[in-house]
Amino acid sequence: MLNKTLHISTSPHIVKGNSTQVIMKNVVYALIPAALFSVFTFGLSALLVLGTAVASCLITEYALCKVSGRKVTTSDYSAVITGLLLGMTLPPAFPLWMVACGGFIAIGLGKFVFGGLGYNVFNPALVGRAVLQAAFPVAITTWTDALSADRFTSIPSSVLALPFMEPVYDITSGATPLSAFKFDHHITPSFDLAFGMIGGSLGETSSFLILAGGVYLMIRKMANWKITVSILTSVIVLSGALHLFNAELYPSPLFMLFSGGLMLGACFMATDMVGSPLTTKGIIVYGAFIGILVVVIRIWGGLPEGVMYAILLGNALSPQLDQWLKPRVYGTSKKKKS
Amino acid sequence: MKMLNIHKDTFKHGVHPPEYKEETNHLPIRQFDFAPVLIIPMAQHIGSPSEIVVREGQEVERGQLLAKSTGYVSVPIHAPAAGIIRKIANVPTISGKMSPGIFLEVFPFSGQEVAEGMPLDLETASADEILKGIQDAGIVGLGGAAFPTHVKLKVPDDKNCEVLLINGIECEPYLTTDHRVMLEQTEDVIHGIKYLMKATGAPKAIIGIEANKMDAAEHLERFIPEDLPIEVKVVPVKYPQGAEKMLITSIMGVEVPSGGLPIDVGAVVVNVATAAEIGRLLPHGWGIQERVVTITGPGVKNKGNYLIPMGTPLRYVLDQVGISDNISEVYMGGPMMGMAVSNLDISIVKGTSGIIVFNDEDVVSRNEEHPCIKCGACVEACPLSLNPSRMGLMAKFKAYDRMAEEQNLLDCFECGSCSFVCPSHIPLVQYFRLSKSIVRKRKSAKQHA
Amino acid sequence: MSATIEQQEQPTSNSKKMLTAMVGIGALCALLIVLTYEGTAERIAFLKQEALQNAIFKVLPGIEKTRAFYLDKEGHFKPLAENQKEATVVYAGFTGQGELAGLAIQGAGQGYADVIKVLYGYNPQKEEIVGFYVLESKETPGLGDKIEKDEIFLANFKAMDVKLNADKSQLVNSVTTVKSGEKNNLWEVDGITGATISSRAIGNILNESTSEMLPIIQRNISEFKIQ
Amino acid sequence: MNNEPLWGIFLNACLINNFVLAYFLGICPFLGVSGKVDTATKMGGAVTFVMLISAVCGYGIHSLLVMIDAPFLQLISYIVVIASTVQLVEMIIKKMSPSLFQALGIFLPLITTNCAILGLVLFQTNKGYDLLQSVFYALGAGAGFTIALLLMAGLREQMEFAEVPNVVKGTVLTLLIGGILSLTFMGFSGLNG
Amino acid sequence: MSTVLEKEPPKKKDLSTDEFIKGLWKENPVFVQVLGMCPVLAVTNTASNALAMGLATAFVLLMSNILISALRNFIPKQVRISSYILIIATFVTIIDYVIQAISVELHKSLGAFISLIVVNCLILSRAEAFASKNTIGKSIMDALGMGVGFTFGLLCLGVVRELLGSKSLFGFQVFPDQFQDWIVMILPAGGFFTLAFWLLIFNIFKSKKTTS
Ligand SMILES: Cc1cc2nc3c(=O)[nH]c(=O)nc-3n(C[C@H](O)[C@H](O)[C@H](O)COP(=O)(O)O)c2cc1C
Ligand SMILES: Cc1cc2nc3c(=O)[nH]c(=O)nc-3n(C[C@H](O)[C@H](O)[C@H](O)COP(=O)(O)O)c2cc1C
Ligand SMILES: Cc1cc2nc3c(=O)[nH]c(=O)nc-3n(C[C@H](O)[C@H](O)[C@H](O)COP(=O)(O)O)c2cc1C
Ligand SMILES: Cc1cc2nc3c(=O)[nH]c(=O)nc-3n(C[C@H](O)[C@H](O)[C@H](O)CO)c2cc1C
Ligand code: SF4
Ligand code: SF4
Ligand code: SF4
Ligand code: SF4
Ligand code: FES
Repeated sequence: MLNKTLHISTSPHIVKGNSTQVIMKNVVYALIPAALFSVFTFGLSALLVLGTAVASCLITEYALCKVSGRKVTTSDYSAVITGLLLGMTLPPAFPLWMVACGGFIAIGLGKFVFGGLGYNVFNPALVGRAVLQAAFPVAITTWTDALSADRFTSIPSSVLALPFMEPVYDITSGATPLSAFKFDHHITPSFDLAFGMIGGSLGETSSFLILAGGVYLMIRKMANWKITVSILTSVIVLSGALHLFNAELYPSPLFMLFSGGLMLGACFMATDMVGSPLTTKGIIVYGAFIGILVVVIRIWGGLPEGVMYAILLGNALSPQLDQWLKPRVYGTSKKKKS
Repeated sequence: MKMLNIHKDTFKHGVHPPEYKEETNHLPIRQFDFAPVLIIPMAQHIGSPSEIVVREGQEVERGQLLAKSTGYVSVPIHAPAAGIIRKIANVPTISGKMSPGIFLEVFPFSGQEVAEGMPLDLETASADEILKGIQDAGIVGLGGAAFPTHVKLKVPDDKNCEVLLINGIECEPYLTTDHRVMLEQTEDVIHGIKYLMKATGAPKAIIGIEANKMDAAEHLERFIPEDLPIEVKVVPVKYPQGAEKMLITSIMGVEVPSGGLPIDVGAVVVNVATAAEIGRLLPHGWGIQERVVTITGPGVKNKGNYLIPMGTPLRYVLDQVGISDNISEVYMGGPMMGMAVSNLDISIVKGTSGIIVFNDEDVVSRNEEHPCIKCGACVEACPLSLNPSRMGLMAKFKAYDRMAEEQNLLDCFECGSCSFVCPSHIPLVQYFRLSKSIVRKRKSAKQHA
Repeated sequence: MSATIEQQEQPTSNSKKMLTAMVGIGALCALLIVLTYEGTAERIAFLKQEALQNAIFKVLPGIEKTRAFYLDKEGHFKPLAENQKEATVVYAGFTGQGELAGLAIQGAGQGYADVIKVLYGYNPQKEEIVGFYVLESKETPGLGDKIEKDEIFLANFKAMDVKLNADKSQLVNSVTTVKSGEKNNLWEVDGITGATISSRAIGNILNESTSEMLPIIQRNISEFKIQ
Repeated sequence: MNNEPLWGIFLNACLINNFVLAYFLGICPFLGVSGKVDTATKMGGAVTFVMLISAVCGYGIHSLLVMIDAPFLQLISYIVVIASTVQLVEMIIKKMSPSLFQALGIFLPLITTNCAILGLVLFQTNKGYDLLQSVFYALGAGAGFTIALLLMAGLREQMEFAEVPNVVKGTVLTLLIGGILSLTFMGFSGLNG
Repeated sequence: MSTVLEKEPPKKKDLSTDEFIKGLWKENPVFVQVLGMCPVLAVTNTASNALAMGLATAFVLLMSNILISALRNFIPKQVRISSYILIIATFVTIIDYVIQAISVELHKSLGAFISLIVVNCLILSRAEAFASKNTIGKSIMDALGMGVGFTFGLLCLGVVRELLGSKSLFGFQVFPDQFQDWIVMILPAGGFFTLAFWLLIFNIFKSKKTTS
């Protein structure tokens, strides 16, 4: 019995629950209800956009790993998340060829050039979207109305535009609650906002389901609740103060919370730990920075929506935050910095 | 009876591993049988190994001196049993290095009475005499580090020991030796503390205990005479509260300076079992012969706390307690810091606080390693507020010197909290251990050059 | 010029050699520059003038002569002498018969990328904007730069209503930009889809400039004479 | 001639039309001196400082040139003035505060040929800013330059220990990060309007 | 295009041709030395801008190299940098006026970047590293090589950015009307990305060569 060869490992010999892969898998699960809902509100085109986004991310990841001779990492689910989230940030009538470009850019430029999973400094899905927005600003701000009657029977022709060709729109382009506010000072009723009977990106329309998915992740300790809470709090406080100051000019915090991509950003994108600071203090400042920037861009900026830019800037700021808010090492004096 | 002093303060960060203590914490200490042959390595403490003073074939009494200390940072070794020296040869130790050792064949029918030595009277002995007595008794830290206790107790002339901290924390999962010692060797503990206070000149002593051992805390509280300046403080359960720096912070609210020693903040920390051993041995002038070891883990049949003679081969121990068929790894020490055993021919030494046996399904080291996803869990865990995530990456890119310069690598005491929480299963502590040794080597190479 | 150069170098032992070198080079450079300047100045001035004239003729259809006026501190328009620089300048356009046919006015304001500068033609008799030209803009090519090229957008400014109220103190209807395709009134600017921000900026610039300038112009309309 | 509000000028130069990320001025230090947060901070400080002084001097020179009506000397006098101020500043700092000179010293000569400084003075002339506006423009541009440099330095320090593919390592990665940062700063557009 | 250049063997005998070739390829200011990046990124949103800027820079480079080389024994060491800057600024002012005289439109689209040639590190570095130490003949070849190399680099960027960003080349439409413009290419970010793209190609090419 005792002649058995023993294995040797180094301490610690016990580890805490969640592994990276399990976390990633659960993020996908948490996103599925909101994704399904977007298919319900926008029909086939939403399904196609989401599918293309995920597929292009996976294919890009596979191809780049192969080309560079690295271990193929498509099975760690992170590319699936990137694809899903990219898809969720796009409008339903977005041409599929552009979606595919976005997926390629998200993984290639957003992740691979930095060294792959864990090394990227910017949120890959948002890098993809930022490039798409800068490249095709018209397509990415052409919105379909929700719940159109023929959404399950026909596909907008723009979705199937030929690769590299300009899409032709046969849909009536709607406005998002935010652009309606920015350009026409029209406030969408809160009920519609919360339950998704509005125009917008796939992931803008179901704030409640997204929040539910986020809460699930936070309860399972797979996403850092401090980030989400810090963002939402700063949005509520700042927009609340402005609203109290002048309710005519500044919309209510409720409108701010449930319009646009704030929920998706706060629950799923700002919480991507890869681009966020490591320390608790850093995380709280990061969240507050994002929240404040969202309000500032939405209210005073030229663009109707600022969540994407706010999160990317937060990502860019993260290393600095980690440096500035570096905790004092035990037993050293404050002054000693490195 | 005094009110128990429940302390809310604790150190920053840290982790909460599952405790698994309920399997053994109610089991009284049982005497372990003598193995037919005891194998006693000379290198079982920090410092220079002891020098053998017996010959092959010589008969020895229990407690007789087998090896003498070879300097200030060294202690003697005494015979754990009456018997005959069969052989003197190199023996394996847990670190993998070989060490000179003594094979002692135990007399099967001996009464195993301990040979009387030079008793040390608490009332009359001077501080230096007590320190000498502690060294002569072969006492090293039983908390795990096996550092010669008398060295630690010697307060430098320019410093003052204001408080003696008795470490009854036992924060490692599974282990219950200190817990049982506090319950069952209470008198020895208190007696030992008296010696220690005299030796260090400390005006008071504080026994630190975690809240998961309230019975021990209450028991001690009841036992401590009113007129002794000994306090019991209960602190919240958190790993690695037992590390001396953390204990000092939890109880005294101060931090030991980086690179400094507890005495820099006026404290000396001694493990409770070490204290008990001092209290038990010094009045008789005995040398240390056995220690309490927790034997537990999913692979063990008769779990428990055993009083095991020094030098008992691990193979014999496991045979006696019975182990399951699919064992995979055996650890000496706790699961957070203990070392995996590669060779069952090593023996129980003074620093062995526990033996844990894991079956195939319990072993976690084969989890696949993923890249660091910067989740920050390790940063939130590190009790020293280091940045294990960054250091892990730096180690991967072999930037060892920068780890030391920019990230305070040398402060890391390898508690394993970071590895424990890492969802990507990165062997962070292993990296740091390696990096530290490389940095130290480079430093000494530079000094010599 | 050599004075400025000297201050840059500390005097050292062979400062005389350095001085001659620097003065020599300075003189050579000055010569080259002045020669080029003299050689090109006329043509550049001509090209610039031509560009401005072209713009004025574009925004004031049917005129034959132009003359620049500036607004002095008392709020009156005076003819602008050659090489005179003033803060507020308007260009009056005259028909062949020397009658005032319209005024070209500059306006500026923040666009999407940077400040947009425009020139628009105002017909004081009809109280309409009759022409529009973008002098300077860094708006995104393909999007914001439609304000310069888009035919439908430029059509907004063929006959835009900018009537003043009875006492000539303010506009009856302020110029506003509306969403593409929603223009119902002659004082509205029909926006451009995808360049809402730029087209709104144009509306704002015109609104601001007209509210400020038109009352003054109407009060002093008699001051615009061809000679 | 220009009535932009001061805060608008500052925001514009700092964020909306960031000198580095939107105007491509000072790209060389942006690529070259952004490896370490520490040096980036000092470089940013030095550039801001020189910008401020150059803006004031540039304003003076411009007024002078308008007075003597010699526009063709504009460029040559700007560059001479910038070069001399940098050297003057260097000398003064060396005398007054050797420690500051230690910190900024190596950067000052580099700044002489930094296009961000010359660009600032040229733009301020083009836009017709008055003295106070020029000062705010310089402060904004300097702050924007520092922010861009700092963000880049932080990100590059982070990328020191990453498995960046070999063909991307170095300038390519820095440029790509610069591109993404530039996209990100587009979010500020319109904030001053 | 690059492979063609690569295959051309440098002619050993004629030293001045060597000076010319090195600026084109081995020491290309854009792709190898990464010098003078500001104009590279800023004015290459169309091919014509890139060409104009490249030629303007080449002109200044050539003229200042000639003058500096001619005066190299006359200029004292201590004031050489100031003299170079003075000379460079002179030629920049000249080319600035010349471009204005050619077309106000072109001048407007190149904007302040013509003036900024003064501080282009490429020119100062050629003045300091080459013209101040070599004969006029060699300096001319050096300036021509560097100038053409720089213009070539700018064109590489300008062509890609204009093609993708506005489906045209030198203002002439190349892609069909329905082609979707990539507006990002003419934005600042596009400048960063395109330069990164070319450097990446260059790196891949180099690493292929070293491995094979
Ligand atoms: C991470 C870590 C955890 C520790 N935990 C304990 C503990 O729970 N109990 C203990 O007595 N010593 C613990 N120690 C050892 C103490 O730091 C200290 O060495 C010991 O209490 C001193 O007593 P000794 O010399 O008598 O063993 C730990 C050390 C480290 C580095
Ligand atoms: C070379 C060496 C010298 C030491 N000297 C002293 C000392 O003078 N005083 C003291 O209190 N502890 C001393 N120590 C003990 C350590 O501070 C520490 O208590 C010991 O390593 C075990 O603690 P740990 O288990 O918490 O790591 C020394 C340790 C070493 C390795
Ligand atoms: C790269 C980029 C460039 C843009 N350029 C302009 C522009 O020049 N002018 C403008 O009005 N809007 C510009 N926008 C803003 C968007 O097109 C904005 O969504 C649009 O103006 C809103 O108008 P819409 O409601 O008609 O779609 C730009 C956006 C991006 C991402
Ligand atoms: C809570 C959470 C949020 C995530 N959010 C994103 C995201 O917004 N965009 C993305 O590309 N990947 C996201 N991921 C996946 C993964 O972290 C990402 O692909 C890495 O950034 C790639 O290195 C997320 C993962 C987790 C656990
Ligand atoms: S081994 Fe564990 S129980 Fe023992 S001293 Fe260390 S941490 Fe405490
Ligand atoms: S092992 Fe070192 S780095 Fe890790 S948590 Fe413990 S002290 Fe910190
Ligand atoms: S716990 Fe592991 S994955 Fe998380 S930051 Fe630390 S090293 Fe990285
Ligand atoms: S000016 Fe300075 S920073 Fe820029 S390229 Fe030249 S040497 Fe480098
Ligand atoms: S900083 Fe070198 S050309 Fe601009």
